[in-house]
Amino acid sequence: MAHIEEKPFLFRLKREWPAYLYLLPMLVVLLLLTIYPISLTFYYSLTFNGPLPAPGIPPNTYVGLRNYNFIGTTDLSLTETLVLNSFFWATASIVIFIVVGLGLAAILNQPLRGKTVYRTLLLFPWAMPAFITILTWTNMLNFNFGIINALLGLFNIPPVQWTTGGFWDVWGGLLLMNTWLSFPYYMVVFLAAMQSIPKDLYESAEIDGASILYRFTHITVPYIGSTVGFVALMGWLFTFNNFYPIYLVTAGGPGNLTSIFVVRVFQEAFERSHYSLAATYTVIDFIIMLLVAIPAIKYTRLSEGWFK
Amino acid sequence: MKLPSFFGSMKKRLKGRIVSRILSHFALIVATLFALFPIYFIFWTSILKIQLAAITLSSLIPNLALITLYNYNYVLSDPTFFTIYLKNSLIFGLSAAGVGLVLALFTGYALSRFTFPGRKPFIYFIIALMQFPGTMLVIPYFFMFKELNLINTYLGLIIPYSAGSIVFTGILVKNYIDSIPEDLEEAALVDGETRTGAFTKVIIPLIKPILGLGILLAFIGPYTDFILARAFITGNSLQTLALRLYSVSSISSSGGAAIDYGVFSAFSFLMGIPILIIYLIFQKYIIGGLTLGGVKG
Amino acid sequence: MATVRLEHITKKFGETTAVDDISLTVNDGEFVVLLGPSGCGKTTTLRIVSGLEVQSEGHVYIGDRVVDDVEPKDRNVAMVFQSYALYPHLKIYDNIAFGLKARHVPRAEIIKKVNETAKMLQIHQLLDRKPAALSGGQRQRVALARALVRDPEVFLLDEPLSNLDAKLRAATRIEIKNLHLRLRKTMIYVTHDQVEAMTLADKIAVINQGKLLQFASPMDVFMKPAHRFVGDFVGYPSMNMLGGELEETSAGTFFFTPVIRMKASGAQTGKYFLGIRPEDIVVSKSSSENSLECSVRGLERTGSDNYLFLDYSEGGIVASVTSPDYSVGEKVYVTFDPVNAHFFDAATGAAVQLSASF
Amino acid sequence: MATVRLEHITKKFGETTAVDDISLTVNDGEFVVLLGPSGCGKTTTLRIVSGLEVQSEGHVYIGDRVVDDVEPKDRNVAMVFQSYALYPHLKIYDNIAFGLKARHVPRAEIIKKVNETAKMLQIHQLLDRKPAALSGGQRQRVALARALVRDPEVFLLDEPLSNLDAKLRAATRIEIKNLHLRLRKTMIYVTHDQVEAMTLADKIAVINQGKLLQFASPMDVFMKPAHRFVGDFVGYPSMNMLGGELEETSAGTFFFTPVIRMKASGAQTGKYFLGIRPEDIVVSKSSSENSLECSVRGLERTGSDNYLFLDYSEGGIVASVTSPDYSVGEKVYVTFDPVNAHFFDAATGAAVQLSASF
Amino acid sequence: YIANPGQAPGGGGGGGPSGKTSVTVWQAFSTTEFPAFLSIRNAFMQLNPNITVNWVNQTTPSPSTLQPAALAGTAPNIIIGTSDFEGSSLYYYNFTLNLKNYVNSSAFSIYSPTSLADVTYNGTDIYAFPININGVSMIYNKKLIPTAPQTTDQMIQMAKNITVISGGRYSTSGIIAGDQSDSGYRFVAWQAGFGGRLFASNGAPTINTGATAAAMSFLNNLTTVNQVTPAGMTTQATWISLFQTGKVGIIFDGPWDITSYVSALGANNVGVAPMPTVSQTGLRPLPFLGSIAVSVLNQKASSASSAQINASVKFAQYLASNASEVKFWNSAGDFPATTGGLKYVMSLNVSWANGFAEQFLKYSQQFFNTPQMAYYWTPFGTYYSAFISGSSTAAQAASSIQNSIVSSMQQYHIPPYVVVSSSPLVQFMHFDTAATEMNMAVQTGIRD
Ligand SMILES: Nc1ncnc2c1ncn2[C@@H]1O[C@H](COP(=O)(O)OP(=O)(O)OP(=O)(O)O)[C@@H](O)[C@H]1O
Ligand SMILES: Nc1ncnc2c1ncn2[C@@H]1O[C@H](COP(=O)(O)OP(=O)(O)OP(=O)(O)O)[C@@H](O)[C@H]1O
Ligand SMILES: [Mg+2]
Ligand SMILES: [Mg+2]
Repeated sequence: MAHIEEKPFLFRLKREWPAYLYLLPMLVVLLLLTIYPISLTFYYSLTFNGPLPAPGIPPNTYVGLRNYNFIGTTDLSLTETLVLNSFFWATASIVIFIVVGLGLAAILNQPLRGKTVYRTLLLFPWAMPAFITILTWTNMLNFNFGIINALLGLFNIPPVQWTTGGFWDVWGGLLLMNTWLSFPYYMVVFLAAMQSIPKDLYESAEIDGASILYRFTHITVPYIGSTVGFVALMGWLFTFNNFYPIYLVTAGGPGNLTSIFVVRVFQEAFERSHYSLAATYTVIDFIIMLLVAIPAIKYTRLSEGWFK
Repeated sequence: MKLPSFFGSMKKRLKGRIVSRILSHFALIVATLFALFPIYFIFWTSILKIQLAAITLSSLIPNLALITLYNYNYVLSDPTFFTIYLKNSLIFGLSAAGVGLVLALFTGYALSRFTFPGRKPFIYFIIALMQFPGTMLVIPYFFMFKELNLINTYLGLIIPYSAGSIVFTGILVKNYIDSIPEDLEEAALVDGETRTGAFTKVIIPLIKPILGLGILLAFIGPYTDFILARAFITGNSLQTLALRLYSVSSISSSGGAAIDYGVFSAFSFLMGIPILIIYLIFQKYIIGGLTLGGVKG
Repeated sequence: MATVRLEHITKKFGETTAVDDISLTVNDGEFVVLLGPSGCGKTTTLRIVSGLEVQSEGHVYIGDRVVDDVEPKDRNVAMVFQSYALYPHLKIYDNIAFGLKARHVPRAEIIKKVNETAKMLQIHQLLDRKPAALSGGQRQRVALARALVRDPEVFLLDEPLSNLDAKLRAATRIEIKNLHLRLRKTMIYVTHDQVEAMTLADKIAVINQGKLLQFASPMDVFMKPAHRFVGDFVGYPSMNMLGGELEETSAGTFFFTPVIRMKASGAQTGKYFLGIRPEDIVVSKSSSENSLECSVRGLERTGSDNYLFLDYSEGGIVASVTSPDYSVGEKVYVTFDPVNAHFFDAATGAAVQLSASF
Repeated sequence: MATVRLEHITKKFGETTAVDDISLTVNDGEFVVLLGPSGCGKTTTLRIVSGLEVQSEGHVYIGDRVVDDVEPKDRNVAMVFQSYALYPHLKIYDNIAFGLKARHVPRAEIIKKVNETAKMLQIHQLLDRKPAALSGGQRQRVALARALVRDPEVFLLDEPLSNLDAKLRAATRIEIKNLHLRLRKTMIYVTHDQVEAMTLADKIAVINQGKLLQFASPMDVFMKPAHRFVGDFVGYPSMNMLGGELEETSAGTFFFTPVIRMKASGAQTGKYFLGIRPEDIVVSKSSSENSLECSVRGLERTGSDNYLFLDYSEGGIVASVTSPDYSVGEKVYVTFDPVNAHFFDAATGAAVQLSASF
Repeated sequence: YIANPGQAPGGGGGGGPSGKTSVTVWQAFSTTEFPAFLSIRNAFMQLNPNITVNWVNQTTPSPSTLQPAALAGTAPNIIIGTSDFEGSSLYYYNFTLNLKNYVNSSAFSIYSPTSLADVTYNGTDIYAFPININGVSMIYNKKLIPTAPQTTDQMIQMAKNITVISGGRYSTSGIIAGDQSDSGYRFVAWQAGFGGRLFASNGAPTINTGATAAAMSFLNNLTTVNQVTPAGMTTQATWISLFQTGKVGIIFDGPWDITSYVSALGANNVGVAPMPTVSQTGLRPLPFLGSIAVSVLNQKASSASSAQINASVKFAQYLASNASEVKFWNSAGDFPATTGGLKYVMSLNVSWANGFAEQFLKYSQQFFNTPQMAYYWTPFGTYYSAFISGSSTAAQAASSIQNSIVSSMQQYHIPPYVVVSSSPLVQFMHFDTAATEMNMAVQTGIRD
């Protein structure tokens, strides 16, 4: 036992080895169902492959960087569009989620009659399967008889071409729908963060003469800043690869206006059977995600909880 | 100095509060209407006689004269709704949730309570893996499972479905265990329990609240999955609600027959019911669990 | 004028009556301690004064004005919370400056005031740190500084010492007392620790179950408890209480307990409690007239004080003794001077004046 | 045999040395208190004994065996945590029975033991509740019961009273003492409250910064502090410390402080501290030989004790006085009996034996 | 739980010891067609007690869904799908049988030449039995448009007369011409009306032409200039539903929806006529004429026993028999592919059926039975939508569609774009140009 500190690794190993037993199932799952398939995807991106290769070309024919070359030259402008759209989609969504989520959370964080009822009801969109609700939104966003335009008509706002219009029309529709899908989650998480702020901080500030706004900006915001940052990061990463909202409503259109990586991947893989190209887009997407996620986790203090 | 009456003295301060409360309620009611409207829309159109394109704002106002149960009758009169679609979706959803949760429990515990060598890199690693777009996993899965003869079998879907939620739920569980004071386990150790005993007798009973959220998330994925199901299910008996919904909502092979929006809504609504039940049962826990920082957007 | 006056203050939370018809006046510059057990309504009373809580009935006056209608921020009071309520994300400087900034005091003045206050409390070298980097005692001072810097009319302190360890608590107690002596500001201080109350207060308000039982100087509270609860609560060890009855006999009016018989007069016959402080009990190794035979159950030595826990035929008694030379099981004889005896009505708990003698 | 012996125990957390070469022996049936300020390593030491923490160096013996390699569950110790660590999902009954069930004690016996223990601690009417429904004091007893019921060789208690309020803390202290007297089990008790240590311990181990400074009976710790820190930490108010120098002059060896000059011998010349307990300071209103003129800065009255805070030309002195009849600003004269003086090496803090006289 | 007793055996060994043979069909019939299918299947099973026919709902029996099933051993024996690129691709990729080898060639004589051409590959092989023929035509609401317009100018004028717009939204629309979701299916007709074609006879796309751009502009102008078509008609369901509720004067749709229109508006109010002549060119729009057809998977794809294959062929033939096709007509208004069925339909003298017949028989073009057809749909949707949303010109859209198809064909080595690259691809597919040219000739021929 003596001088064991000199070998912390072996020492920890001796005490902590049961951890590996607990992790074993997870490790097996990761290896077989995540790491191996991800490696396969990398491999596919270097092949000429699909369920239906051109007759005469054996499956898995190795073609080196041919697919990357294709994406980087012939399809370069599309690739650029995908990158920009994915970033815009994730970033704009997150900004809206945070604003709406924080606002509602701040309102719910007061002593209010019936706030648990509000909270339960407000969480419904999040609890309903997105697959179903998005299909419904598709109809609600219809230009001519969609109920959204009908509602706008009540306020004498001319109808909007949600799915076939210009940049702000189409992105606006998607962001509106995505807000509906996600704001409850952000609201609840921010509400919880706010509830963890000791009440006496507010009371102290109140006695000290701070107005409601001053309290919000000088106590609430800084206090839950790291939670908001972390949730925003996670949400950004999730939204970047969130497939259904765009695929089911605009399928990336009009043109490639709303095309993002995952939608493209799905279209290449399942609509056109271009598995190799799909794999190549996937790899690029994955690399972008890692380039954002790893530094954000490593160099900010956003995810301290994970390493505690 | 004249003393103000009791009510007089309260009024001014109460007035400010009442105004701010009214504003708060107003904002919340607007948000709630926004949140519930599409759900109401699904429900109402599922029992509405009027065709989708003819729906106007006024036909959205509840009106007995406009109601028909035709769509529900249409969906439910097909016994395969229960014997095949619902049954399979529940089998996939529940078994994936069950298996996934058990694995997540072990993972979360190990990540939370042990400081084994390699813990930090491991966490980085699984965070990195989480970033891989799941859509693309279908293709390699397909080739792997084909080799194992698992295509079009229950097992062949339950395995990837369970795996799908394990990383996320594992982290959720870890965060939750982090919030349980460690001295509870230490007390159990001193009281004569092994580490495993402390885990099963102290941690597992305490972790129940997180299971609500875990179950919901692990259930919704497989229950509504379309992509993997479409690739893996090639037979009749394994068909799921999501596949059926898609065929109800999309055009037929002849290239154009209209979808019956009423049938689609009725089907959607019926499909949503199990999830609403889970949500309402575990509502308290789900909200509690969410607060520990999940990532479902 | 920063007199604080509570007039028939009652506060109900649903069914619970947290504060029950309390009236008291804190004079300008006075240090008043609200003392009582956990849950008795001290904090609620303080919060009513600050305006954080609105009373159900009654009126609060600060200086000359009724403040029932005044928002907390306009009452010109400062409050130190039990948890200190320091803003964890702000540096100490900004913590102290918070209230001034919120009131848009000019920057130069803020800097001057914060530095002065910090110097006074000897925390000027900490101004750049965050609260997490401070020890408990330092945080406590920052909380005080935050209140002081605003120079309010009234200070409200809610158990400001309860998070400190024993040693630090004692030291800080003295600091607070000195601060008050220096500033002579009106202060209302909440605690459940009777030692704190005794050492700090100009006046103590003893509260139990929302009711004000006694409002008097520390020595009066200690020497002349107005209620059985006060006698029991103030002083360590607690006052010995012996239940008995005042009866008129042919030989005169007597107070009887199972083991004591005293001549007593001045009140109606009935059930009373006789209270004697451990300090007023005389322990001797030999029996004397009117002495009660006891056996030693235990001895508690704190270094400077020794408490003897004694059993007699019908119960237990605690006595404060100077010498620790007792062994468990030993027989001793206790007696007391009737002058030091306190009597309380058994039903209401109120103190009654009885002149008693053996 | 349930002796606990620590042999050169050191525990490092990275750079921090939490426990620094502590050796001590707790005899069978002894009540030992580990006393020291926050962060000094008390809890770490206790956890090393329980096996929850593994020491970096040294050996732990329980009874005759080295337990360095023994898992906590096999050490046959019971621990009461500061937070009580009651299992929130289990009823009180199951909380208490937990350790017995873990050891597969027969059901009938568990029922019997749990009920006995619960009766002894007067919590038998709570057995069906969950911990959340209990008050602080009740939880504390459940935690005790959970330890007691297992009938272990050694009890380890980590600040079991710190979550209770002042009054309850004092009452529970006595209960614990009685329990120990009844059971005569080896107990190691951690606290930072010197009053608790003084009243409970058979022996006190005073720890500071991971180092064991003194391990002796409470009275020895109080009367013969082995280290300047001990003199300072134990006793309220703290021992007065006056820095000075032992110098050889032509007239002999003298101890000089700015205001005192004493004949002293028995140690090398150099810097020392002179320590005098407030109780040993004699205050008089008239000057006498060797007396020091002071002015009264403040008076702290706790009801039974009065502390006088005095200023003299070079600093402050605290004295314990019987009468509270002093007014602030008044001139008084203090002196003390050299017999009661303690001397500590200024560099190491260790006590030194000096025979001193005026 | 892995074994599921109810499961239809997808592959080999279907002929059980009892001597029963089971056959599995993938189908995705519409709700009106399905009852007919079911009754045909039941009738067949009564006639052939040794054969059990099971069915699976499978939306699109395309190569990409069939391949997995074939690999998994759960492929069906019979698939039903469109005769166009799906059917031909499956044959091209060697999933389905050349039915000529299984049935007497006289068995094919019952089908109309048009429909038979639809299922003929290489001019010789027949990979499916056609169940119906279909295509779009002009359908109009007689209450709003009493007589069918003959030219597009007329059509637009009539549409303007009935279009009602309030608050920017159309309460009655003159025309709904098609949308992105059909990804160019209807567009092909207009492209032809402006003188264009999708592919040249060598298989190279010919989309980057003025005709394409003109057709695109014509369609877009209906919304932007003429204001007779609302924007955002992205899902068929919506405009079908609009027509049903009498809010649209003219749409371009096929027989598959006709029964629902007739039942919604009344037979007298639904008119069908050939699409009007394009005023600028004087040419008729030529919609695709295709078939829904039933194919039988070969042993390699379905691992079926020869008994199963024979049973499958038998059922497929039965499903496409004269009597069956009449059943489909009766239940869903599907146009029979058999000459007899077609004659029967004509003999009923249903006005709308006559309208379709005129369009199909006079003014239509045949589906391209080539793999590159698969590369047309998605780019069309993408770039046409970009054009109508205003982010590109029609000419740019036409050129982008063409480029995208070319690049896909290059990527997958589809002639005439078999490129020799530096990549270590060793083999290239063989392509029979002669066959293609023959196909093209058939397809591009305007039957007048
Ligand atoms: N917001 C509230 N809602 C309902 N009951 C409350 C509320 N605040 C306090 N109470 C109740 O009022 C009573 C008095 O509470 P208060 O906090 O004033 O006690 P306290 O004397 O400060 O106690 P402690 O020493 O434990 O802080 C208690 O019974 C408490 O449960
Ligand atoms: N797990 C740990 N990792 C790192 N440092 C630790 C750990 N546990 C304790 N320490 C450090 O060791 C020192 C002693 O801690 P310990 O908890 O034993 O103090 P203590 O005397 O019990 O204090 P307290 O009275 O505050 O409980 C402290 O400086 C503490 O910060
Ligand atoms: Mg309180
Ligand atoms: Mg500790």
